Amino acid sequence: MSPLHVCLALSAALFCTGLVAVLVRGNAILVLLGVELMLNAANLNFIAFWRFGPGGGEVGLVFVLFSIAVAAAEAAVGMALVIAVHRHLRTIRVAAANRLKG
Amino acid sequence: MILAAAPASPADAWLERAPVLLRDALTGWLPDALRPWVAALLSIATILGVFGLLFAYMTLAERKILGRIQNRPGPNRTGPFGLLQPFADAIKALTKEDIVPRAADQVLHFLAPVVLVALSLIGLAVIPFGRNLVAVEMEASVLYFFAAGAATELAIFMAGWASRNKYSLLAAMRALAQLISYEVPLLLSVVPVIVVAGSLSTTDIVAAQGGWAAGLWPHWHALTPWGFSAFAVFMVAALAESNRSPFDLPEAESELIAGHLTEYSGFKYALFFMAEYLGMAALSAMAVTLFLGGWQAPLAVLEFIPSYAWFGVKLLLLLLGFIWIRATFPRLRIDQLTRLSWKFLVPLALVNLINGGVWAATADWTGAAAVVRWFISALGVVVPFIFLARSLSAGYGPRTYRYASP
Amino acid sequence: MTLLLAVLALVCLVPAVAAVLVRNLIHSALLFVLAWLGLAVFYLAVGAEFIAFAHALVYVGGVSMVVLFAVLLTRPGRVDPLPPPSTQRAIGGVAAVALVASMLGSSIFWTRLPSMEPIPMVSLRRLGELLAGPYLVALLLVGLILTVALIGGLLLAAPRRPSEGGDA
Amino acid sequence: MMLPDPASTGLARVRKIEGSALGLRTPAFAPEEGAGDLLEVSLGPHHPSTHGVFRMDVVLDGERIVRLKPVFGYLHRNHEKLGEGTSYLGSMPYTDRLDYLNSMTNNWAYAIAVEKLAGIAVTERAEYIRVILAELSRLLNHTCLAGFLMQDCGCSGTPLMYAFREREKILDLFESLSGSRMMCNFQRFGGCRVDPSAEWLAATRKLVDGYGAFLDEFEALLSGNEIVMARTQGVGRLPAALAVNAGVTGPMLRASGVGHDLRKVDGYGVYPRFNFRVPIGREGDVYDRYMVRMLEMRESISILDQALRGLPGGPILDPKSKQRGLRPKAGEAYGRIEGPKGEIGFFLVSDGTGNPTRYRVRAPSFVNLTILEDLCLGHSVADAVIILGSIDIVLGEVDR
Repeated sequence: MSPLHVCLALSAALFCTGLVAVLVRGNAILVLLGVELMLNAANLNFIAFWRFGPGGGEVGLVFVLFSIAVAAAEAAVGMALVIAVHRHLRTIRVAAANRLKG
Repeated sequence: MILAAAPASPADAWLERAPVLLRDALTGWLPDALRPWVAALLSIATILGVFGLLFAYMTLAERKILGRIQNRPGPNRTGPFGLLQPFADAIKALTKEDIVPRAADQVLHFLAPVVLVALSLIGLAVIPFGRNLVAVEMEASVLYFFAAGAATELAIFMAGWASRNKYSLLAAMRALAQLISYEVPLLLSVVPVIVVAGSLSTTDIVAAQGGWAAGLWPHWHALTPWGFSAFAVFMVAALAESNRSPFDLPEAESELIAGHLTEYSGFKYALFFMAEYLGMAALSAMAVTLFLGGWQAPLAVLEFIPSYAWFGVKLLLLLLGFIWIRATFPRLRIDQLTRLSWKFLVPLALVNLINGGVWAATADWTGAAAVVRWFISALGVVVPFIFLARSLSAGYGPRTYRYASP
Repeated sequence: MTLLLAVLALVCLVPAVAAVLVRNLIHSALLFVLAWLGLAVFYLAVGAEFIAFAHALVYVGGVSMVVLFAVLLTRPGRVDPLPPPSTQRAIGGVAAVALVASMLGSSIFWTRLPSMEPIPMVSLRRLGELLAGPYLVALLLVGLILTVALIGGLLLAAPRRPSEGGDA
Repeated sequence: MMLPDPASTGLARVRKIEGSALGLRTPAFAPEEGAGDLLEVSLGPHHPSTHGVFRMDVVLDGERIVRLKPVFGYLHRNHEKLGEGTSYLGSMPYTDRLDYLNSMTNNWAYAIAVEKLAGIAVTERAEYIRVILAELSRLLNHTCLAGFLMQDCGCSGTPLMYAFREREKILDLFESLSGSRMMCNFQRFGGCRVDPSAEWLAATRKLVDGYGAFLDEFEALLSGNEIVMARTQGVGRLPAALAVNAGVTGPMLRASGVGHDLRKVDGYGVYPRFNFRVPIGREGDVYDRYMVRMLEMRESISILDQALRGLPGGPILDPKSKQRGLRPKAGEAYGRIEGPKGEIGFFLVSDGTGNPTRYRVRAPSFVNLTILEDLCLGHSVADAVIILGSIDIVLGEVDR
């Protein structure tokens, strides 16, 4: 095993954990956190290949920066949505919010 | 001892190099492989010792100064002038019973004070306390500092939530709102410094503030218009970040008893106090580094005083300011607190960002142009300040009173 | 190096898995914070210093607060009142196992990439030049997205009564 | 989250607020159907800002108060029943314990009631001394209140300590005159107990002359302070109509713009001889209540100045008056004065025996406290604390 393999394995495991959170937990907040975790896994891959990969310059690094920024935006909007949905439907179960009209 | 001749450069003075010499003397006999590790341990021990003692005597100084301001003597019974009071307090805190509510979240209730102290401490690693006196040198040390400090209110939230006390829960909510609001201006106020100094490293930023204009006016950032504005925003946000009066809403003695501290006693309570003072000291040290020239002397003739002494003096002055403010101001309400941040500090810091950028872009202006540069920068501070302050205090003001007709 | 990274990977993975499994939402959110902190340390060990600090600042200082705020505002109770239906749980479990197996397998055993020497570190200055040079448009776009997201979040979460000052 | 399901605890009922007892509550603050979950907090009986053992059962939506129930009685001491079993003079020291900051004015109101009941005249010198002590008491009360209010606003002790420094001076005067700092037991039927010496009068003169400077300092530090104004202006508005209907008296009523002052209305004692004004507020908020008290202190200083200058000689007790074994003929009397907190009155019914058959106290703190919920609704916890502070209560008087 090389450092690259460790990174990739961790990334894969994190991605799966996130996916399980999204699929299994019906709670909107946990679903959002699962998505964040999947994004982190992707970031980790970028960094792994930047550092230990065949050498693609610094693009990976820059991409991760943008990814973090977008993830922050996603979290802010997502949580605002959760609060809005909760105020409207009195629940944060994802399955309950399946109508376009409240 | 009389020195035969003044050293060529202040950096070579014996006192200046004393800490480094001492470290070398202590580690010199060790094998090469061990030396950096022992040196690192030594610097950690020094920081812990110095700031631990600073914490102890800050509590005493705070009580003494508050006492003086309020026409009373303050603690004066333990030791001469009450100088042993901090140790008496420590013994008392250590021997007190540690009470944990049965309904509390046991793990989080225990972890909160520990996490808080740890987070308040690790930021100190990147502060240059003097010439060549920085524990960890890294490229992005300013970023590291704020990343380390970002989670302190998280620990306060943990304490408040884990206590399962309604006052504590309200405190936890307030702590979160306060953090979300004040992290932004705190970071924004630092950005122009980074732009002007062109570096994220604390050592470089201090070095950029060296020297004097006309031999008298230090090149400290706080002594430029944009820098002063950033310094003010930073200090206000730092007050809020360290939960000090007038922003001590999570604690709010007159409203929430002690907020997140309500269910803490004994040593854990002391840890919270320690974290508060350490956090205050860390943020003040950062302010000194970013705005007040770090360890630089204010005048060239005063350079014979070692750099770490200058750093200490500046740090103590800022801490004194914290105490003075606490003795003077009433507390804000939570909506006023968030409004102050979003409607005043954040816009001010954003405008200041441009101001700092212009300053950096005009770095080569000299002579009369330098005066123009100063004037532009000052305008960029005063005009937004007036507009924002007017909108902030709209609706409030002194009133005139009538008298009932007989 | 590999050993260190493996240990750090565990430090980061264990809280993440625990976070998905525990029922207490606040614990879950705090465990996520721990996982993010672990990831930041992992980045640091890999050599991406700037990314590590930015990650810690954004996730531990920003996202975690928003999440905790959402948890408190929606007051779901001490324990998640929404246990997933058993069928969903079973499907999720099977999917998880399958995914873990396939992804771990593919990443570790079939990675044919040559394991090279780590490339030299990128200096912060170089990163800054990249951001201000070739990626300037992207940087500005990200700034725009963040601003729009912030305003959108405020509008979404703001109470419909316009009288109360925003406190979130 | 801290709350069990609202429906199971009966808190669900809270969402629909019934009209207040006075029927004047504005419905604007009734929470909308299905607003956020509510949190019930019991502020007190041991809380730093309840000014004694007093409890507010508060229901919060976030930090907004949607319901508030004042709960008192923790300090109930059977005061009125005791008064019915005690001789007329025997009740005098008990009145000290009502509003324990202002025993002088409590004594005076009680003395007036008994004097009316038994038809006792008061000597002129005693009337002047009573005015002097009542106005000193007003200074003491308002100074303390300003200090406490600032403490409730979150000052860490400094204004309170400044206020207490001045309070000590007045208490020292009381002590050297009556022998006790707070429980003075000073007034007697037809006059007062001790004749103030020339030294005492000189000391009082000195205090009165220096008090304006203290007020200037205090006001310079606080009245124009940005945070103080932001915290207190517009908070806890009391409309004049509600104030009048609820029977609110004293500085609270005047802050709402009603110029009702018993010193002018009744003109009891020798007050008509003095020249003073009655400051009134416009908004009726916490800031107005604070400022009206500050302005009242200036008027008190002016009254004190006039009274000290015009103090006549003569006896301090009517020689025909009787203290012990007083048996007024059957009848009833109500004596009231403008106490520092509002109208303090004593209602006495005599059946010709040595004790009153009915002894009733009209305590300003108690009456003023009844509108607490109306003032607090829609404000935050932090506001409730300073609204309570601005009402100026003393639990000894509320609970009796």
